[in-house]
Amino acid sequence: MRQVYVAITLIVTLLVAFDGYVRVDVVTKAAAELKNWGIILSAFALGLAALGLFTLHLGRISRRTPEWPYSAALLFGLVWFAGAGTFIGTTSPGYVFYYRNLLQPIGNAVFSLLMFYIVTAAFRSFTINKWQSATILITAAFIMLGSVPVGEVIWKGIPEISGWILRVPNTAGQRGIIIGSAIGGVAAALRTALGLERMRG
Amino acid sequence: MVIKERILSLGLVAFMVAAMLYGLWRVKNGARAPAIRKIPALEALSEMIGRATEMGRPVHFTAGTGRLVDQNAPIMLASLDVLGKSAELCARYGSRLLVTASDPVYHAMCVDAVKTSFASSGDAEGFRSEDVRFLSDTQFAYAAGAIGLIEREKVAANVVVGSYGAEGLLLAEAGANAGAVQLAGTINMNILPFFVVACDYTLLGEEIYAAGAYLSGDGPRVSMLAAQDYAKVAVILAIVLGVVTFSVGSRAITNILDTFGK
Amino acid sequence: MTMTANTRRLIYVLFVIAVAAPMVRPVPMPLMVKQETRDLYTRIEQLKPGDTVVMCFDYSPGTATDIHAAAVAVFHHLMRRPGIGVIGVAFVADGPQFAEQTFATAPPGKKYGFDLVNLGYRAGGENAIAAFSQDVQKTFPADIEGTPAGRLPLLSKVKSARDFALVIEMSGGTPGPAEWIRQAGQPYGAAIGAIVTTVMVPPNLAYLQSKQLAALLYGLRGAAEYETLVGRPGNGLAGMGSQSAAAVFILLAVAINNIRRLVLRRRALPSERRPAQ
Amino acid sequence: MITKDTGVWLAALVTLATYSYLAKENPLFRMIEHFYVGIASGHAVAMAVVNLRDLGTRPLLGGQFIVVVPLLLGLLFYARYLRRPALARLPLAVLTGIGAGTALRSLPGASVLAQLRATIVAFNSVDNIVLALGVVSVLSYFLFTTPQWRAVRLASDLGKVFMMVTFGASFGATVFAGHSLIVGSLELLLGRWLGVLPK
Repeated sequence: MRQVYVAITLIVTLLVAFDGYVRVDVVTKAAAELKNWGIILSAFALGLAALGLFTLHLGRISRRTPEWPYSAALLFGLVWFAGAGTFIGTTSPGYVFYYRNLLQPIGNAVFSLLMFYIVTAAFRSFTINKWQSATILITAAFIMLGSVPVGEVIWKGIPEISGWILRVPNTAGQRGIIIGSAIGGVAAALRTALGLERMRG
Repeated sequence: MVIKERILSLGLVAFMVAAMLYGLWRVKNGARAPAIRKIPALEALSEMIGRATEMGRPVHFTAGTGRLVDQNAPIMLASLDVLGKSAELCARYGSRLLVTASDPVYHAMCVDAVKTSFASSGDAEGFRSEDVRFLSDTQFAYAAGAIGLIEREKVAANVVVGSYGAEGLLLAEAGANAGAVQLAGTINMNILPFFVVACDYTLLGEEIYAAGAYLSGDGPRVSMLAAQDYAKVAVILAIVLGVVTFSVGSRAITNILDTFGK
Repeated sequence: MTMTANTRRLIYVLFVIAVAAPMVRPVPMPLMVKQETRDLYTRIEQLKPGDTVVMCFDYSPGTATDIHAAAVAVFHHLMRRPGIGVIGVAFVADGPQFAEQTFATAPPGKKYGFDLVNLGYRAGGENAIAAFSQDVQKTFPADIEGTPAGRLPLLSKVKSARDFALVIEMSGGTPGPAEWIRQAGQPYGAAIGAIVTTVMVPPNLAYLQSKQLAALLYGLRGAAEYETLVGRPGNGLAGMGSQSAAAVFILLAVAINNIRRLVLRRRALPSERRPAQ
Repeated sequence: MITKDTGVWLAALVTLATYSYLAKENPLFRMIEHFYVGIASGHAVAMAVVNLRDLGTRPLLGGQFIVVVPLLLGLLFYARYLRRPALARLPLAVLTGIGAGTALRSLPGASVLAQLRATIVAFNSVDNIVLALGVVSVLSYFLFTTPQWRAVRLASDLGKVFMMVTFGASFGATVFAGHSLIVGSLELLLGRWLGVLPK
């Protein structure tokens, strides 16, 4: 059976990949169809992830684990938003009201907790005890001061130096990383297509 | 029929296919896989765990809150190799290993990896399933649990290799607070700089994949790594050649790239 | 070196005060407009009546504050130009909500279906962008409300990414500008301008230098610059004072801590020093 | 003036509940966090349903019978719940094939060759020299199996310096992104809720 899956993956990979390299009508049409299939399958996969969450937390509630009230909150939110969004629509005023006043502010606040850690971490652990830290901190200081108006007020040279760092050495470093990981991505795709990816788990 | 501007791209793919198949063929025929260069962060692992053993305090491993279904899957899988090696060293030195996970599937894989490592080190009895814990699948609930554990158990070595959001900062900070020596690695670019500054040893981005191949000692995986290296060498040579010819006024390389290299 | 919970809380409070103070009492700040920002402005100024622009909303609540202000500023500029159609699309599930919030600010007289359309979201990230770039109507046979494409005249003008006069990708992660470059820029030659979170600026500068990106706005700062260019102050300019205060606060914190460490280290025994790489 | 808008009140209260984590990890925060995970994935489900409506059921009812294939494949993802988990590998095989094909089609050109092309510059200015040296040295750092000659080691050490500068740029940028997130919450709390911000 494994060979069948590998063969399917290989055929799909070749069709989608060759669409970009050759001008053959059949391939183009097939690739266009497959791309749409990909959207449909991704949508199903989203549902699968939510269903996994649903069963996990349902289990916790039925087993009355100590955390069950939290699981209940999660399930309530999941069913509420999935149900309302599906049946009354995600653009209906009712849905938009709760999206804007629940999901949006909590999402923003949860993400911004990160910022507070950076502040305390800056205070506590960012010490210049090795050349790597020193390089990172000095660069970061220029970038930070260079990106805010007050940097220009302190010294005219700051935005210039910060701009140069971003434009030249940073671009070089990022480019090395981009090329390296793109090559890694091509290799990973080839392993998948050829069925060489070791099956784990 | 092949689109003219895309010939070089297709050539690059063909080159990598050839390099991969050649490497696999060689390994299959008994040739030794190429050696992987020293990865300093990994060399430190055994020293870190040895120190923890001497102090009589546990080792903690966390791969963060990455999932196995999205673009984080490769890094999560590679982290398992680092976990396997850590478990092997703990079994050998007789050190206690604590693992915390935030994805149910990943947790099952951690149990498996640790169990296997303990067994292959001849200490199957040393494996304690209650030390490999699934804490929570939500980010901050997981972080709170892991931080509590790091502080309570006074972890002496903290291995933080995987995929992280904000919890990465919290975990590294908790480890530093507990006085642990820390090894960290991730591909998330907004967390990695923090790790370099706050941790003692770091695996930089793609280096984790090399570490995984190195630790697994798996011939085919190493030869895949070699195929990527060939492609990188080709790119380096093209840049060097291009810059040299361009500097003396020849447009040969740039013309080829502009015509065939989209 | 440990930090007590109270010290930590004190720092949080001081930090919030530092960020909030310039919001309550705004301080005018000089603002230099970057070339990367100007590039987007110029490109939009050069659009001709009848051109269609795609605005792609690939951000979610977590990163919205860094992007949304710029989205609104750029949208207003587009609406001011005569005869430009704007198609809103998203490859992140939260995107359509931000598209709605942006389009709700359209000036009176702009007609839905003719001047702007909100297509909604397609799952699958990069693959969905590829599908959209190859065939717009096959990927979106209807808009977000379910109105068939045939009843939206603006959509009849675009078949593939070849027909986009400009793509403005607004992203807080993946998918982002790189995915658009690979799926619309490289194969169909679409011009791509990007508005990204400040975190994503450094990596994307590599694509700007290679001219795969036509323009790049730097998060909230980019919004402030764009608001200056179009002469319509908004949330971007309002946030500039806070940004300066935050930067100074953090740099001072690092400096103070390092000085404190130096003093303490003089007293510490060598054995207490932590190993370094 | 404090607002009378119920929506803003709701948004302000959940924001404060989230920030309560900064004082101490507490049950209210934990409740909010779980609820957030729930509503975020609920929203994703609702959006996914629209995808299935537009690209699946509607075309099917309109007579495009080919979409039966992806719809059935998609349902197989759920085979685990029918005690046939192996069947889920069929749609996964198609989806991974699409992913791999997309990568093979676009990475070599847009992310390798175009970036390579942009690095070919004349060695006539500091900027150009730094750029070319940087790209080559960072790539050398990621050479793992090639012989580590002295030149390669030197290049990879230089690559490490370039990466630290790159990380510094990312780090500086991260501090800002986070900061503007706080601005978002403060605009809500101080502006729309308490009404103390200047208009």
